[in-house]
Amino acid sequence: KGDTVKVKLGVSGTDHRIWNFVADKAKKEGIEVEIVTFSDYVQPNLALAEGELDANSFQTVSYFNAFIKEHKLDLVPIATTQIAPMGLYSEKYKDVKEIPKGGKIALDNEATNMGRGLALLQEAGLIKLEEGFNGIGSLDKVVENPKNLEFVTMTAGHTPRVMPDVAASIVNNGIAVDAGLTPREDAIFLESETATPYINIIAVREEEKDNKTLKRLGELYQQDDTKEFIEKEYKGNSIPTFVPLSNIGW
Amino acid sequence: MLVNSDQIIKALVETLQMVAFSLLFSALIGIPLGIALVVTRKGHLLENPPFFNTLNGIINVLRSVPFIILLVAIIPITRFLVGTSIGTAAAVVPLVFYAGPYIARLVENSLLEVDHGVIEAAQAMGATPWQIVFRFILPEALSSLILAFTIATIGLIGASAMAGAIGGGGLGDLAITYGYQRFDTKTMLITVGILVVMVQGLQSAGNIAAKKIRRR
Amino acid sequence: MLVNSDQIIKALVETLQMVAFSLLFSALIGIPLGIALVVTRKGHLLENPPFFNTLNGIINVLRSVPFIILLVAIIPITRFLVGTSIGTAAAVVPLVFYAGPYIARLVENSLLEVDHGVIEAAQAMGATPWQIVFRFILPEALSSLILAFTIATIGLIGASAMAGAIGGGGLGDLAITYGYQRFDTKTMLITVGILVVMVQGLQSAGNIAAKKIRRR
Amino acid sequence: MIEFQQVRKVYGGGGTQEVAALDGIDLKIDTGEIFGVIGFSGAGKSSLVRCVNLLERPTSGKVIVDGHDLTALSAKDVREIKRNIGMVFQHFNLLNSKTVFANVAMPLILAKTPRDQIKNRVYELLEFVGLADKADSYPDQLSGGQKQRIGIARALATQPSILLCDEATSALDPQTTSSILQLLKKINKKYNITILIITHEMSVIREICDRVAVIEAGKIIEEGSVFDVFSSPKTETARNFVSSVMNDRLPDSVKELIERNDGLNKVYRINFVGDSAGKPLLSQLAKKFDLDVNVLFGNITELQGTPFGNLIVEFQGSEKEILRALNYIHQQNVSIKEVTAHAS
Amino acid sequence: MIEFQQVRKVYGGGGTQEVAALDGIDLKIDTGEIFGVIGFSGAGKSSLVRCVNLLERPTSGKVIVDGHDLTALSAKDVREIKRNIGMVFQHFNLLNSKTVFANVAMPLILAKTPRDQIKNRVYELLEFVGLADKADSYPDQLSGGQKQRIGIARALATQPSILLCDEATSALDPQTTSSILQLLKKINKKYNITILIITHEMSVIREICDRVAVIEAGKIIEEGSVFDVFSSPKTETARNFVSSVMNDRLPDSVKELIERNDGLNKVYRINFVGDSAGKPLLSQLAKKFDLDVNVLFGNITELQGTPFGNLIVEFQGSEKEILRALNYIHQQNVSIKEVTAHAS
Ligand SMILES: Nc1ncnc2c1ncn2[C@@H]1O[C@H](COP(=O)(O)OP(=O)(O)OP(=O)(O)O)[C@@H](O)[C@H]1O
Ligand SMILES: Nc1ncnc2c1ncn2[C@@H]1O[C@H](COP(=O)(O)OP(=O)(O)OP(=O)(O)O)[C@@H](O)[C@H]1O
Ligand SMILES: [Mg+2]
Ligand SMILES: [Mg+2]
Repeated sequence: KGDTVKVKLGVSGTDHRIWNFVADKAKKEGIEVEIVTFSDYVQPNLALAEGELDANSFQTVSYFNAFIKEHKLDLVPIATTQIAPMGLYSEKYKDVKEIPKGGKIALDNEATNMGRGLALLQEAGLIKLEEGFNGIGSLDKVVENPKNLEFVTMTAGHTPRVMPDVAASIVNNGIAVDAGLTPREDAIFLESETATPYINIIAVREEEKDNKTLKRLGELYQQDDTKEFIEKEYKGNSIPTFVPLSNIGW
Repeated sequence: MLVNSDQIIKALVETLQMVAFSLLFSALIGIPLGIALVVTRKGHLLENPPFFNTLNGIINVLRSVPFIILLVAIIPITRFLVGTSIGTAAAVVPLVFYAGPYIARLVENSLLEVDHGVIEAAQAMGATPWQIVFRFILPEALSSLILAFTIATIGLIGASAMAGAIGGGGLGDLAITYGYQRFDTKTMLITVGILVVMVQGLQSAGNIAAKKIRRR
Repeated sequence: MLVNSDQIIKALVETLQMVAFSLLFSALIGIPLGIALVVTRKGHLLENPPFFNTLNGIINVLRSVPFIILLVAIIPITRFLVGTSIGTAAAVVPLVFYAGPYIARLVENSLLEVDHGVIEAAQAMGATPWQIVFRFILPEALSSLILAFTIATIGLIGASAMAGAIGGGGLGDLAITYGYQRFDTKTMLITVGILVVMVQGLQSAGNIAAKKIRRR
Repeated sequence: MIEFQQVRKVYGGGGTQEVAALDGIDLKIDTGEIFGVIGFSGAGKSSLVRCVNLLERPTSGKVIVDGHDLTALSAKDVREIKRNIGMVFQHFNLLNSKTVFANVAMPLILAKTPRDQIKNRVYELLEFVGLADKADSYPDQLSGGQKQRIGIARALATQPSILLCDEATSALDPQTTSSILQLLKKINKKYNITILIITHEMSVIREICDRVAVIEAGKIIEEGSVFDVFSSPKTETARNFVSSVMNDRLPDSVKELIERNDGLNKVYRINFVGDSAGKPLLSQLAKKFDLDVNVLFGNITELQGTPFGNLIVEFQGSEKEILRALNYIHQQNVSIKEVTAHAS
Repeated sequence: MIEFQQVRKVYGGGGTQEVAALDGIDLKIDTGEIFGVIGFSGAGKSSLVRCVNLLERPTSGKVIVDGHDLTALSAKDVREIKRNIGMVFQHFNLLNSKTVFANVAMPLILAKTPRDQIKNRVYELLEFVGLADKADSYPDQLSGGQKQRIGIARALATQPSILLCDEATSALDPQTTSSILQLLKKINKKYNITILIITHEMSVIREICDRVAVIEAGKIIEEGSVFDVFSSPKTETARNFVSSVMNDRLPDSVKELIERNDGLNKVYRINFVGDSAGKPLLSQLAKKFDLDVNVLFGNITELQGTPFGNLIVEFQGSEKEILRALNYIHQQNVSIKEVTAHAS
């Protein structure tokens, strides 16, 4: 048996189920994965760029792209992981069309999630965004708002909690599941499964993109038993999405 | 810069509203609680250990809960009180739950420092506990109370940033969502700058008022 | 429940570490600053308006910045001091930046309440400013200081929950990430319960110590 | 009327040393009386007076004020009674945050007196204690004696029917003291208020008290009319206090004189009480007997309207003549006693 | 040596009313002297003494202590001088958070005295002020006079060469006062320390001071040896203070007597100073002249070793005889003055 290799992996939130599963597999191959939990979406990237992490796995490629461009970070994705479809939920209405004029829509205030939410609303036909929308959300990207909807932004965790106070909430997949919602059944509108910008990735520093250990970690994630694990654990609310990097523009 | 001056002004107004209203209500709650913490403790005016322990405990519980959890835990109350759990008005409720017990503790500490001789003079005059508190203890502690409220208000401004998390808006929220999450340094600097000016003004006013009143 | 007892114990230890270390360092910073705020103000021992105004201003700036922004703004300092910007140790730095100035204000308020006659007695004995502070002002304010530190420590426990944002861990973070973000009520209740017990113990200890020392 | 029945007050206990500040006090102070309490520092005087308005709750025993046993009354009733009791504190206990005016006005405000009446009354009181010009000052801008006078004005504000004075003039010069005592006497006469005066200054007792009690180590060791206690103190402590104002301790020069006694002169202490002071005793001695009378030292004063005093005199003459003279003096019902080197 | 040169101290200003508490004080207190300052409440006594250790910085003028102009010295040098000055505060200013022991030990701790020496010294001092049993008590467990005694013990702890006493015995009974004054006198003699005593009690001045100044409204209106000021006060204020201890104000009974003067008797005040008190004046009058001499009232005491006093006497006899007697008295160099109904 050779020496074990240590890998520091940053994740956000608390859901380590998949990574625990992967880490167990890795351990058998002499890779010890230390999972560092963050409760926000900024630090894991910065920490990775500074070399305090070896990899992170918490973000969509869209967020990733925007983030590294903004911060001029030399990070690259090495594997895709899954996609968690965002949905529009409502306690009051069964259909998007029922949302009344002037209704309030709760939105995650984080930039890419907001962009994703706005894109979802556009897809649902509620609003129209500016030409060439780059996925980075802010309210001035909305060019048409026929129902005169009012957007209320807040932290992601809050969006399901305020459903009694709004016409509809845009809720991240993970949060919706935790809040006891079943995206496939409860959402009045759900993101299409092929929303490539929202495929999640594992990211590493550019100079380590060929690191064998890290690559192996990606491979372990993309194995079939992981896929089965995800499908079983998440009952279809998180969809394993293992596609080549070129599919997501890398 | 991702925000325009209108947004900043709107945020400023929201912050002022949140802080003003939550300060008002938390003072209305915190001052009586602080007074109660003082006068019901052992050996004081209205000694009442069961009451003191209960109150002390409740305040401790409220002070233990992380703000964001408090915020969620009291959503039903917020909804009951303001009809909604989002927006600037709704943010006031958790802020009051946060600052009320906090102010109670600060008030308690200030009032405990009042010279016992003054309270004796009041008792000798046959003053009611009510009169002792309002005519003697509070005026004597006023200078310290003003500084305590300055501290509490600045704490509230900080907390109001977190209240932005539930759609309360405000400068702090602007600083976080734009400055922090979208790396819009300019917005962050401007908003934080405004906050600094507010805090500086507040603290100076507090210092001056306290100095004027402190007869030493 | 999404967490096991090991995680809770780990979080408890992290909270204790964060709070203990940040309390230690913020006291080390806050007490001298609080003393400086008192003795350099106009008409006091070492009157020095430029120094006072500068210090007052710096403290105001630190107190103005929302905690999450402070956390990011000082990352270079954190990295310089602890070698990393994430984890429990790293969380201590922003907590100190948060609590240090806060403690300075509380200390200031307590010290200002010390009877001027005692300071005169010290001056008449030819005590140095240093001796006046340590032999006279601090002992006389001790009871109030203890309550102030109780308030500050409980505030730190609250703030440590936010330190989860930089991977600091701790009970508050567990409560937020599981209880808040993952809707795991049981975990939330347990963690908050532990926090309540901690705060209750702390406050009682503070009350008892302050009462013992307060000679009234 | 104020009555103490077997009042004990014990401080401390529970870890700290127990101090019995009052140890079985029985005392009755009549309505309209000016009653003085003297005693050494730490004797229990303040503890005693503080029991009257329950600032200290007696450890055991009863304090009865105007027929009510205070310790048995409800808090509300006690307050009602306290409204009628003014108190001057040994340490003033003024509100530092309020002006002199507001301090004096406070009891009136508590009693819900109309605003304009308050103003008149406060200025009247300040005028009296000589501090009308300090109405807008704060206590920290006052001298010690000025603070004490504010305390006195405050205690008098509501015209209470009982006044408790704990060393109310200790920080005042003799003239101010005297004018304050005169005022107390006046209001005592006019409104028949009961005044309990704690003091260590016998001159205060002499000037206005009707009766006096001597307290020592928490016990009343002597009690009586001021005249009785001054003219014939029964305890050593009372004697000491009396001599502090009666100036009857022999000065060194007299002691020396006695010590180098050459047999030809003798020194006597003559006590005058009441009428006997009115008689030209000394000159008659000089006329009737062949001796010279020399007044060495002494004091004749007035106590409650009666002349009272003692003189240390030296008789110069033959032993026989002196004896005859002594005989004569005894017949006049005047008390005389030889002073020897070893007695004071 | 302490010297005041044209010292003015003005409080307030800038909005509030200005009060000139000291208004051009010139005063020189020699080394080893016990100097007393008396004056009415609010006269400026505390302000004066507080200038000596710069607790109040003079608005103008100089305070020179042991040759150093305090206002011109650096803070460090001032501290050095203060180490040599003990002060007893009018309001005690004890540390409430420290035991009696620690309060008294404080100046020694500041001076970095070795621990065992501190212990001995503190117990010695506590023993002296009679509070050794209270060493572990806290100030709030003490009576007023006990607090004051702790303040005195503290001031003496480091054996300072200058002692400032601001009403140091105002809360003490006469015996305790007297024993404290005796101690002060003793250490004054033994260590030649300079003592500045602020008081409103003339008995304190009489008992230990060498010289005395009378301050009124911020000005020194009279100054001199205690004997001079007592025997011939020049100002009305000094006279008032002196009479407070000399007991020379006429009581009502004597006033009445004078008022219903029937022409046959006249009332005189005779002042004895020094030797004249030693002569059997009264008995000689009685022998030599056909009149009766009745001592109505008065006081003979001793001031700095010299007998001193005054008597109010009534001469009963014919106008002629009285005139002759007066003549005789004048020849004896004794001052005598008729007392009329309108003079005191
Ligand atoms: N801090 C102050 N501000 C304003 N006026 C003051 C202040 N301190 C003292 N005074 C005034 O100065 C005058 C002299 O005060 P000082 O304390 O020297 O009097 P004192 O002679 O010591 O009187 P007492 O015998 O009553 O203690 C008083 O009229 C007093 O009101
Ligand atoms: N709170 C207390 N705790 C403990 N002992 C106390 C307390 N208050 C007073 N004593 C003690 O009780 C005794 C009587 O105190 P008190 O104050 O009645 O004396 P006093 O006669 O008023 O003396 P003074 O003339 O010095 O004011 C003293 O020995 C004092 O030390
Ligand atoms: Mg007393
Ligand atoms: Mg004074």
